Amino acid sequence: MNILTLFVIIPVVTAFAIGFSKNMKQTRVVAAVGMGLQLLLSAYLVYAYLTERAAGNVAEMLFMYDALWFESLNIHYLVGVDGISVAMIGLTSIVVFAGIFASWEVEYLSREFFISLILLATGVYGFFISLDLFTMFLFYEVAVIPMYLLIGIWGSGPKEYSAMKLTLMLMGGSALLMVGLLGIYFYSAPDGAPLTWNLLEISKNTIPVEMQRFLFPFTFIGFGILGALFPFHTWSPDGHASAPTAVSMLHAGVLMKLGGYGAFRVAIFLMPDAAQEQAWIFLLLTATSVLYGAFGAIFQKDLKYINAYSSVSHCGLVLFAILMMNQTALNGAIIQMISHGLMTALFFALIGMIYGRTHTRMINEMGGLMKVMPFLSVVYVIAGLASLGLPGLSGFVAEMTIFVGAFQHTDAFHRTLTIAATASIVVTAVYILRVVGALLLGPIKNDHFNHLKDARWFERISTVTLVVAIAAIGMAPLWLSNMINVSLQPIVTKLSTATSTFVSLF
Amino acid sequence: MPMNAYSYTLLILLIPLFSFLLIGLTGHKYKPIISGLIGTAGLLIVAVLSYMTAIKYFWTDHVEGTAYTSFKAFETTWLHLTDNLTINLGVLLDPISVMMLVVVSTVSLMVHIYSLGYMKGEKGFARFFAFLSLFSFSMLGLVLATNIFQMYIFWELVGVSSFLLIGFYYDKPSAVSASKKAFIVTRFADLGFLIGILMLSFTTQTFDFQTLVSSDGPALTHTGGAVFMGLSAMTWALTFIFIGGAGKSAMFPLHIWLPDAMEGPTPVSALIHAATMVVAGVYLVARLFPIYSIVAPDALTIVAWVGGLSSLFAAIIACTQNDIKRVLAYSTMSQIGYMMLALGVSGYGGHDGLGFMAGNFHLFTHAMFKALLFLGAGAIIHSVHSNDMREMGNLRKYLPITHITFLIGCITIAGIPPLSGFFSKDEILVAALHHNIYLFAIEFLVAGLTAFYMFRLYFNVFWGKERHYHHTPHESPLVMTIPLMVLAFGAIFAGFLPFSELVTSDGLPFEAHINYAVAVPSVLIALVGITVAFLMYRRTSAAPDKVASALGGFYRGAYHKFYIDEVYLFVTHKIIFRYISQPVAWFDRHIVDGTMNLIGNTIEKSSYLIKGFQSGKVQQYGYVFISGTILLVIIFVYLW
Amino acid sequence: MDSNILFSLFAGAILLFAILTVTTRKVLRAAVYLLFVLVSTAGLYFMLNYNFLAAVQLTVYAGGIVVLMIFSILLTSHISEKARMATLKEGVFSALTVVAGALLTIVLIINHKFVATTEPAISTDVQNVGRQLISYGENGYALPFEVISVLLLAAMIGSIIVARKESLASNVKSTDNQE
Amino acid sequence: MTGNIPLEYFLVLSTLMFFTGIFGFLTRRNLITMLMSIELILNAVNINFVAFNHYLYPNQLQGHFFTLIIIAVAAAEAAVAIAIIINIYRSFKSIEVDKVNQMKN
Repeated sequence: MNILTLFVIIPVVTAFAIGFSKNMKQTRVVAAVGMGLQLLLSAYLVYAYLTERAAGNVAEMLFMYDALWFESLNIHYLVGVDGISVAMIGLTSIVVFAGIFASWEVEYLSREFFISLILLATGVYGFFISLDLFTMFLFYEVAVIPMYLLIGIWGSGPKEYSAMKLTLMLMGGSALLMVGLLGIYFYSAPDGAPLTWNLLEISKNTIPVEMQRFLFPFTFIGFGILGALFPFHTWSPDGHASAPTAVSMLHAGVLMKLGGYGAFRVAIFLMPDAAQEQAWIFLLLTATSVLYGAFGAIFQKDLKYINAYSSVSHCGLVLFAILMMNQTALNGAIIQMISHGLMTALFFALIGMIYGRTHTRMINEMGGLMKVMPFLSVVYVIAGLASLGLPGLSGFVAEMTIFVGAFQHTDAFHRTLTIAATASIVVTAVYILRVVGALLLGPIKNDHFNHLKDARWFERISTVTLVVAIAAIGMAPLWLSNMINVSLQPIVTKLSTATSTFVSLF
Repeated sequence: MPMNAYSYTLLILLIPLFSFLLIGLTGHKYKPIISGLIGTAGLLIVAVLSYMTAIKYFWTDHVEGTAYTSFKAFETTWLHLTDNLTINLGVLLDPISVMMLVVVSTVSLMVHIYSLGYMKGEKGFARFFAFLSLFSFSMLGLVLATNIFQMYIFWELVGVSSFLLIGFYYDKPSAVSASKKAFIVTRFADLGFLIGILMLSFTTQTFDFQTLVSSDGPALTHTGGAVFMGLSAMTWALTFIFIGGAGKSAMFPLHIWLPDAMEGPTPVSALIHAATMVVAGVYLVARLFPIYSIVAPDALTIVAWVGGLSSLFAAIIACTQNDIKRVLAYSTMSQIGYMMLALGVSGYGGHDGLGFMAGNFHLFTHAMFKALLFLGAGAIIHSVHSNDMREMGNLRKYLPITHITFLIGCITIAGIPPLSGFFSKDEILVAALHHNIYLFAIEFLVAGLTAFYMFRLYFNVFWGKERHYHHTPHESPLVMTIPLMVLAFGAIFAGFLPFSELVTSDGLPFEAHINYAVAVPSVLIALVGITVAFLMYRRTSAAPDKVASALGGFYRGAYHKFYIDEVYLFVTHKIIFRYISQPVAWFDRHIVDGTMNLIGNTIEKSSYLIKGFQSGKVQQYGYVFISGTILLVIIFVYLW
Repeated sequence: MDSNILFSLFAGAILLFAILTVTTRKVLRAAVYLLFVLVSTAGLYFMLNYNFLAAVQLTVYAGGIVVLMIFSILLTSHISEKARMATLKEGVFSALTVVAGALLTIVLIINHKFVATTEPAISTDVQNVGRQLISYGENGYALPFEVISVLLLAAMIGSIIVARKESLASNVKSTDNQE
Repeated sequence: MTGNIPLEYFLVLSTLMFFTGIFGFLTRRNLITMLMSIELILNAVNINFVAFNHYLYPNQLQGHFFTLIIIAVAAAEAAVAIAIIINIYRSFKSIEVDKVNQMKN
């Protein structure tokens, strides 16, 4: 069987197996085994991919598999990966694996919980391997829908409201996206040729510029909503705050990356002309996102809100870099997606664990946790340092690649915006240190905190997995960067065929 | 010169990293003292390797009369950015990096040894040594950086290790906020550094130091380019980079974190906030000195004035502080101002580069005597458990070794010959005199002030009236006094190093002489400062208060550090928090989110409006169905 | 008797009683009026020489359904009780719609030219009807006949189950216990 | 026997009856009378079938059998409907449509 298809089959089989499990213990063991297998599989995929490339296979996509499943609209189940998707799949596996362990003690309807969670993961995997726009969209929806249940049933706080808001806004995005994708489909081939959803085929054709102008905003905003594009980001703070731990992890860690990945793979890649013409609008919006999210985070009191705003800022940087449309910035965007996925997942995992002990997420009610739970605190500090871009951890690699890449842009307007975006590193430091100071350091504010226990073994597995990944990317980024770079070549070539020019405000 | 002969310098980086990881991951498993010994042993090896390198570089491998070359002992690609720009990690050896290697490893080793005694019994003993190793690794990496981006990487790392060490007593709120402040202020400066790097790399398409400073490289041959507000792109880039350096080196107005950083354990202050990390800014400017000097003289002028003003500013404040560590902190700031000024007034090449040589020379001697002073202060604090000099007095009889070594430090910093401070300071004054008479005047004044406030401290602590101590102060153990003696030795004799033959702006040695026209007055003013201090503080008297009240507002201003902290507090809390962050948060909740909710509510409302159609009443449905059918029939039959 | 007069008589009765059925406020009377309508319809069938059909109409409709209705009326309401009607507004609107629909249909009917077949007529006596009903060749209706019998059977069983007292409640209870 | 009665008379009669039934269906609130209105409608349709069969296609008996089947279905429908109505009456103590608005009581 095609290795990529396995990525969809394993979760589905796992979900089925969970359906037959008798109690919570069996459920979580099955889930952990399934997702562990998935993690191994993705490690193997990385290995297989690198071997293929080393053997001189220069095809744009590897491990392709094609099956027609809806003939009248020419919809295929077409899968294939390049370095970028491989990296994203790796990210997904790690986050899902950590997420399973982070939700080890979900007792209420645990079977249903894990099934939904794994269903969500299925959608994400499917999205990353698909090369057929329709199938991609299908998996996208598969990923979004379980979210509603997961937040609505297992969430906390105003969960119904948040779930509804999140789902509606993402569905709104899907609606825009559907328009964009259909438009692309109808212009996917030159006159007379059969229409196609195949991404690679479409990229060989040039969609008429007038149509691009019309379709690009739909597609970009449609994906951008998932990527927390200002001002469509408000689902994110509420949704994250209400979601249960693993869902926040998956959502911020992986699902939001679908937005960035899609915006890049579909919107920019297929419609480079319109992208260049309209980049300035979206650059302004994303640069706003970056700073706005960071400033917004300073003032929050709830840990999850802080992290949600921080995600807005970091994901804004992803879209910002994508819009710069040069190889280095794009590379940075991908690394940033991975890096942010890992560290935000780590953050949410930690917040969940801390919340499970202190029963509050308000930073002004906490303090001095370093003394009572050193392990969790140290990991929290590491996550914080990764988030504020400390060298040696993944955030630095990503941000620097983006900044250097974006600053190489020939246009002064773009460079100015880059400088504005770099200011976020200071603001990020401010809110991260504020949280670390208020949460972990200082005297213990509440006596019953003295009796709290440090991390249990499954929590250690969950966090250590993520920390190792963060540190590995941070210390030796070259292989990842190279893997992505090779795959960016054809895309950058396609982008350079665009005849439009960048619009500059200067 | 074969490259391989120096490849072992890589170990200088790897050993502290290894001991950091070892102590950090396994330190809680064994006795704390073992962690300390691991860290110290690692540093000992590093120090030996550094001395070996220095001897080999400066003397063994050097052919008399030729320029010192700079070469990479090791280099590997860390991250590939664009075709031209790659971030490499490596080891660059040239006169200043080798000199810094000696400084960092010496001071760090001394501090490690000292800490074995000073931190004994502390709860986070292993953690402390882990962080020290991390710091040593980062600082050495910074010093040996082959390119500006590697420097930035380690720049951030020293920042974070400084943060961790300042906040070592993490349950003390003041330490937590001091560490936060240090990190954020330097982070803000680092933003300038980063922007500078971006601009520089955009213009020159390289990060590499050797390429940047080579005479036919893209930086030095760069002409024209975009001009913004009357300054060229290179000037802007270098000014931004200097902001980074100024932040790390606590130059006015980014100095506010340094006095607060004294919340950290005293050995940390000696290592990070006196001898090594804070001079990183000086080192950075020295690194890029050819570019500053040739392409962006305007930026260099800024460096000179910022350095000069900072040194004066800090010296004035130092005269009024009572916390001995804060006095030393302001003194550090003042001395770094000297170094900056020295670089700022320097020219490039030959004797013109006197300032460059003097700045580095002062960096070297300052590291010795300031580390000595801090460690001495640590010994004092260790024995009386207070930072406040008003609670001390007549300590000379309890702490004889500390007393002598501290006195040596004070004389050195005051610039009395033949101790090392005299030589380096004298050359800075000469360079300043050649360049700008006002800057010279400032520095001349500062020389007097320095002598005054150091001896004020000295007399207050070691002489004066005996205070009531909780328990009799006692001399520190050998493990703490030996580093003091070693550093005192360094402070005395470092001045005799032929620095002008080793570290020069273009690598070529030149002859430097003592300029008596400058040296004699500067020694005199130092003596005046000492005398004044002697008169005022030898015995506890009312004289200081009289002087203070005579100076009135000026004294109060200096005592309150000229209210710079308050200005920052105002800017951050009032402006950024209240007028940016809070409105952003409000805007997000109410306007952006409100719009989304409004859309949701509108849809809900309109659905209420049309809900009547879905009444669930069969007859209503029937009615609508039938009328609809009739209408359709009419339409299709008659109107179509 | 002239067929026109007979037709007018039946038609008039049908319309009159139909309107009465839907307008009277006494439910039991409505049932009786319905009975009259159905009987008159049977009369029409007789007129058209469809004797078997008319007989079925009388036995099934008049004799079966209406009686069933009367029983259920007696079970579910008091005789003196007056049925609630729609509000005046609803009544008026319904009437308007209905009149419009009727007019439209009538106009359509009148304007349409119906063309009759020229084939010779076949007998509609009971014998012929019966043969066709159970034959399966040309003009045979055995299959619909079977289908309709199954349907009737199903309806019979269904109505018995639905109307059975407490049947549902006890079922639900038993399933609850199982879980 | 039908003599000179035109087909249209039957059709108009059935139309009027049909719409009377509809009127009843729309205005009655009582489930049983609504059922009666439905019977009226069915009857109107039956008349139509019979008339068409008789006038237009006397060579076959399709309309005749259709009517027969409709009558059978009407009987089945009435039986089931009345069973439901009685059941509803048990639950709600009423058989008025606008009071019966819950799936479960």
